[in-house]
Amino acid sequence: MSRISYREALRLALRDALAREPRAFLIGEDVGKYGGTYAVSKGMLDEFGPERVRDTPLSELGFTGIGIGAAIGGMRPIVEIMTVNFSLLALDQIVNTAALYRHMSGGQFSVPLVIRTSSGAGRQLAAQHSHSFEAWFAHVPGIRVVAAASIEDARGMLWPALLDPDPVIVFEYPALFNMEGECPDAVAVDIRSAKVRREGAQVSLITYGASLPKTLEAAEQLAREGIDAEVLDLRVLRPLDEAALLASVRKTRRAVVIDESWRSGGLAAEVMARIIEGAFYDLDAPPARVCSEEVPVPYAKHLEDAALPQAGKIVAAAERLVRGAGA
Amino acid sequence: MSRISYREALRLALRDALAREPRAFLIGEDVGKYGGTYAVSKGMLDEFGPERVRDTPLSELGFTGIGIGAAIGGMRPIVEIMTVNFSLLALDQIVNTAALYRHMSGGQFSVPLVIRTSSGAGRQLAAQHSHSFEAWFAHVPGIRVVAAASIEDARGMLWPALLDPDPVIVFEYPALFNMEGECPDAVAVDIRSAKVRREGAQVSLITYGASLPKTLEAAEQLAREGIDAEVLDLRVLRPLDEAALLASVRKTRRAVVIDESWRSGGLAAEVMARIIEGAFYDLDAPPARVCSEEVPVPYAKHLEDAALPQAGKIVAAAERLVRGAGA
Amino acid sequence: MIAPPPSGPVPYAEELALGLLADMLRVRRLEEKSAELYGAGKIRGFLHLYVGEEAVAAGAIRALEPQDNVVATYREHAHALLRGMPMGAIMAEMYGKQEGCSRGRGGSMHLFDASTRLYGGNAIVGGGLPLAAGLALADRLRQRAGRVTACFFGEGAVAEGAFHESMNLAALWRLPVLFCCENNLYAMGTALERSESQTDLCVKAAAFGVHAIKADGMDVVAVHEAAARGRAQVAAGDRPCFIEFLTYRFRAHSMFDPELYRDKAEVAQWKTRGPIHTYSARLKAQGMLTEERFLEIERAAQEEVAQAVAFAEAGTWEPVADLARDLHTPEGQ
Amino acid sequence: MIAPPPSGPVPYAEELALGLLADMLRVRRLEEKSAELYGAGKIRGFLHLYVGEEAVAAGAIRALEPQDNVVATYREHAHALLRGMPMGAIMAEMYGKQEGCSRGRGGSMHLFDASTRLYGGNAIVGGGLPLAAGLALADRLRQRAGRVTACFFGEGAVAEGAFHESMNLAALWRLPVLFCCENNLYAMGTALERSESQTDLCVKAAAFGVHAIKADGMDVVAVHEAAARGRAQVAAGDRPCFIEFLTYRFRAHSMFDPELYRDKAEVAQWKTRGPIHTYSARLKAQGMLTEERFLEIERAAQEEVAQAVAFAEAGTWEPVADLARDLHTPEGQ
Ligand SMILES: Cc1ncc(C[n+]2csc(CCOP(=O)(O)OP(=O)(O)O)c2C)c(N)n1
Ligand SMILES: Cc1ncc(C[n+]2csc(CCOP(=O)(O)OP(=O)(O)O)c2C)c(N)n1
Ligand SMILES: [Mg+2]
Ligand SMILES: [Mg+2]
Repeated sequence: MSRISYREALRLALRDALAREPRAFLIGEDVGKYGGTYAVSKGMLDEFGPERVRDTPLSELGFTGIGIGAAIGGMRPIVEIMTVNFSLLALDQIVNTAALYRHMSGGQFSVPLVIRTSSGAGRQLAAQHSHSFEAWFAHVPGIRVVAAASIEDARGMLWPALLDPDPVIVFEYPALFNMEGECPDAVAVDIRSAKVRREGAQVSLITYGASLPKTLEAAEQLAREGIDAEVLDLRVLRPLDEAALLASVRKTRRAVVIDESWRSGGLAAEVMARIIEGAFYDLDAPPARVCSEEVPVPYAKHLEDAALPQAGKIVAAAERLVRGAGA
Repeated sequence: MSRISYREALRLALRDALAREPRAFLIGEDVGKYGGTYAVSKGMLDEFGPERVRDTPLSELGFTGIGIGAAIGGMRPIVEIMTVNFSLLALDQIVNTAALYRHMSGGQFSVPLVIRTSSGAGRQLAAQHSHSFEAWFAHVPGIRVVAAASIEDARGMLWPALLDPDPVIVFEYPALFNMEGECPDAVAVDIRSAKVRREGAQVSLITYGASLPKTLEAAEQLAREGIDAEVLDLRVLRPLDEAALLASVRKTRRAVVIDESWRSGGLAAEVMARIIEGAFYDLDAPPARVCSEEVPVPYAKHLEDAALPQAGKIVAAAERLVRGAGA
Repeated sequence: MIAPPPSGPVPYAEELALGLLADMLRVRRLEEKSAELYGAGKIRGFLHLYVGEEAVAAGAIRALEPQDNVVATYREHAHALLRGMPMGAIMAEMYGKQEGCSRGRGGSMHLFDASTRLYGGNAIVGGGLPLAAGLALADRLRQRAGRVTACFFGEGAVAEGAFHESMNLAALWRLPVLFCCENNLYAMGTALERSESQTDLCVKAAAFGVHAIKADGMDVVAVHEAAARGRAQVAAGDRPCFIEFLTYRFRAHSMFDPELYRDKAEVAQWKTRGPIHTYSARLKAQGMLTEERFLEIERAAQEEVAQAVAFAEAGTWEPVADLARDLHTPEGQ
Repeated sequence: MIAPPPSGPVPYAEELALGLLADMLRVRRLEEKSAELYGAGKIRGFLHLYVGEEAVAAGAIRALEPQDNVVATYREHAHALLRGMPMGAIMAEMYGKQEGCSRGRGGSMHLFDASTRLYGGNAIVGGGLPLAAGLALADRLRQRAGRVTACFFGEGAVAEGAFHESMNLAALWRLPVLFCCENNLYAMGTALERSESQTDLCVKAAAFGVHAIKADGMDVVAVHEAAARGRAQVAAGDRPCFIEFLTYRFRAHSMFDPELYRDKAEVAQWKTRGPIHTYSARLKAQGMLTEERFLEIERAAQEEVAQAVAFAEAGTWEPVADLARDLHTPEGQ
């Protein structure tokens, strides 16, 4: 157990992966000489050399496709798409090649690919650099999607992702990079299940990614008001850990889903649907969503804050559910 | 009133648009000399000339971006992305330029762009050519998304889309191209609202696009079994016509959402969430989804049929809700 | 103005010389039968035939080694067949039977075969280009010297960003990719000069610092020579190579194409350069082929097609219960 | 081995000659102040400075006409300012105030100005290229002869598919686009030779059949001459033109960049070619500039910056209630 930052946890995970798996290599923009956009891969070019820490030109479609091809060819590539904003340029390769390849070939080829990308807003980077597209990836059969919302997950998700014989997309959150906390020394994260981050009895606050700290903060606040909230970190966005989701909701009989993506069609919608399909008769009130406002994320701080989920909004939504303003 | 095919309706709409609006032009792959992949623009190159019916090279990102630029520059481009499968290559321009431009520039520029694209499976085109990504587009603020599920809409949606000062994406459905029916002569389709395609009292069948005929067929079948189903065609996928949606569900107290996209994170999830948020206490049973199976769409007919929503599955879901197998 | 038909003696020993002819004939007969079966409703979906372009796959694939990788497009029956996939597996795939190479999930556009290192069949134009570069990168990293990845694509793909990015990355990293551009002058209905500001595709390729070769794609000898040269260069480990095969498709783009964009006369003129009849005429002229031998090869091809159809007909449907099979790799595989 | 500093007499009359100097100084002072304000937390998000590259925007934008369109990147303060946007509107935008050009929604990377035809500020590398071609297409279709769209982008963007598609389409359709590549040798930490198999970008551009010009981007005279020539060619209606401006950024890529990828010595060497001091030395040598006059220009720039900061400080916050304003165009607009 040691105290490290989320960034450091990502770094350790990456170093570990490259050290343990000789077929693994890191490929992406500025992962090498620059030291990684967020300094996650700093020093690794020197340690592992340019074949295993491969800087690429600005060619998201191309180098992601190359990662896919290399995976099919027997390597274990870790493709870093600098931010999810740029992943749109690579989406065709991810969907039409990586995700479909095994099924469409009748099971002849697997694609043991890991894509790491960073997601979310909150740093005043404005509309084009503040996207959250987790839900889009989580829509596609054939890939696994995980989101690291904790230091433990930042440290422990990459290795099992690398062991997965099929494509895994790992979401990382710059908004959390400087967060510090205890990290167990031997981390074996189960990338198949959600995790209860706080036990509670009256309402389930269900979230993932950068909204987790805000949600935990909201839970604290609620506790002070005498409302006992459970916090569930989804962690696996595809396939959703429906059992954990339903277990929590069946227990608390109320749910607020917190999601930094835009409300309409964000991941929260799917969570709502699962709750309704699986626990309708267990509910005391309709589940609610706290999502981003449906606007491009603005640069100005006060506007950005207003556009994103915040602890205050989560608290208010939970209060409404528990105290019951009716429908 | 005359009897025409869905394809002919699209053709008439396009011809009309080009004839009435001098700033309109059609741009896309094989819209001209080839006559349009689905013969929708057949003859228009001769009629309007190569400047207004502009064939492009295979460059989805490029020509979509050019359409966006031309819209900002004062034209009224109609960009045809041959099928939604290829739209992934253009998604960056659609999201990061078209959708964000006006808001991010503080309202200085509008993007009066129409994108037409065709979507859906059912013709044994296999995994890469059978996608339904309506939900992805419907997730993005700043654009309007409509889906033409009827001959009337195929005929009447393009003109109001062209009049819209902001980007509109029009989904068309090859599975419906040969469908024939009556088409009113003067069509002014309201691209702001959903439409009840069949009135009913016991269950709302909510759908859009190529699933509409199947849903109507299911409603017929249900009628024969004594179940009175209402069929709601969403038509506008963003922004959803929530009022119409809730009105129908409040009346019937039961809903089945039919959506050809993959279940997790498809448009149906958002519809479920809206129902729950807006009509929870009006429901007699949890709403249900009939979506595509979560696999790449296979080529073989029997497997493709099994992967997609079909009237039989819709009927079964509705029966369960109405006859009540409980939760 | 098209070039005169390929002519002159074929510089090969009989086995190769007649092998190339047999290859082209096998493809032609397969394609013709496929068209017929499409008409009969046995084959569905999209079907893109290679009739007229046989010399390209025949000449190029014979220049590859067994350890090489092949990446192709949706117009890939020829590549699959000549790479060694049994015709029955192709036909069964087009029937949608589970005896098909991809268990009937892919159909005509998605032929895959691990055993002959055929990495598909891709229905996204340009989609195979980064994949090919990635396979080559894996070979480089795993130090599999002497393996080349041949990537076939149409000239239409050259306009896609994927082409640009893949060429640059392959050249920059000196990956062993043999880029085989099948320039049949049309991308659906779009003629090359309406899709490229620079219609000499070798000039485009050369701008990446890649060696670029132009070859007459209607002449199986020219194709084979160019491909052998290109492959040797790539295998020598230096950098990728680009070959433009100038060819022509005699039939429509797909079964839905009304062919409004080109004259019948143009097609007729190109048919005078047809790869099979010009080649067999050359072989006959130099005394390497008798009419009898030709008919023998022809009959063998027809026999193979008949057996492939019988195999497909006898095939079975994958159970619906297996729909989600192969979505993920089973544990321990 | 970098070239010697630009030298020789400046071939312009005083107004233009000193105007170019003033332009570069205004940009330099704006950038330095921005850096300072970033440190003070007044400006947030990403901030990319143009220090070292001033000659490019200064020389090129003076070659444009008022009716021309400008498309730029996230490193676009200079382009906005020199195109005529008030410095206060830029500064207020970076403060996030509603008096900013984009109401504070865009910040440093998204400066827009309809009145000077500045179409952004784009934070997606390569994202502006198709947009520029589209604006040019609109001009062509609306028969606005004599309007050119100048599109600025870094050399890093050249590797993107968007570059390839946009160049081809613009060349194929002969659109009036002036492609202005700001080759500062690095894309974040990636040096040109590690991103392009062909490092002579003019060779790449020429392969599209586009006229390509190479200019010393540290020499405002060379830039202005090349841009004027390029613009004239484009305006003549024939086809797009590509100019590669060889330049260098003296500061980090953004405020987060530790600059591990290049030597201090390299930066120092390039600073000997600094566009402002070399240019003022030339003006002084030919007697067109006195130290007094220089200080006057300098003071004016500083005054302008001070006023811009005051304007930004005095600015107001857009009400949160307006968050969704401008998501759609109001009826009747
Ligand atoms: C990305 C993408 N855009 C469009 C299409 C539709 N399409 C299929 S084949 C084709 C033409 C391709 O031409 P070319 O690359 O020259 O190959 P050819 O068919 O001539 O062999 C088009 C436009 C597609 N499959 N993929
Ligand atoms: C599509 C995309 N990929 C990656 C990035 C991250 N990024 C921002 S600037 C930059 C370098 C761009 O270099 P260049 O085009 O040379 O412009 P310069 O910054 O040197 O002016 C990168 C990689 C981005 N903004 N967009
Ligand atoms: Mg072609
Ligand atoms: Mg640069």
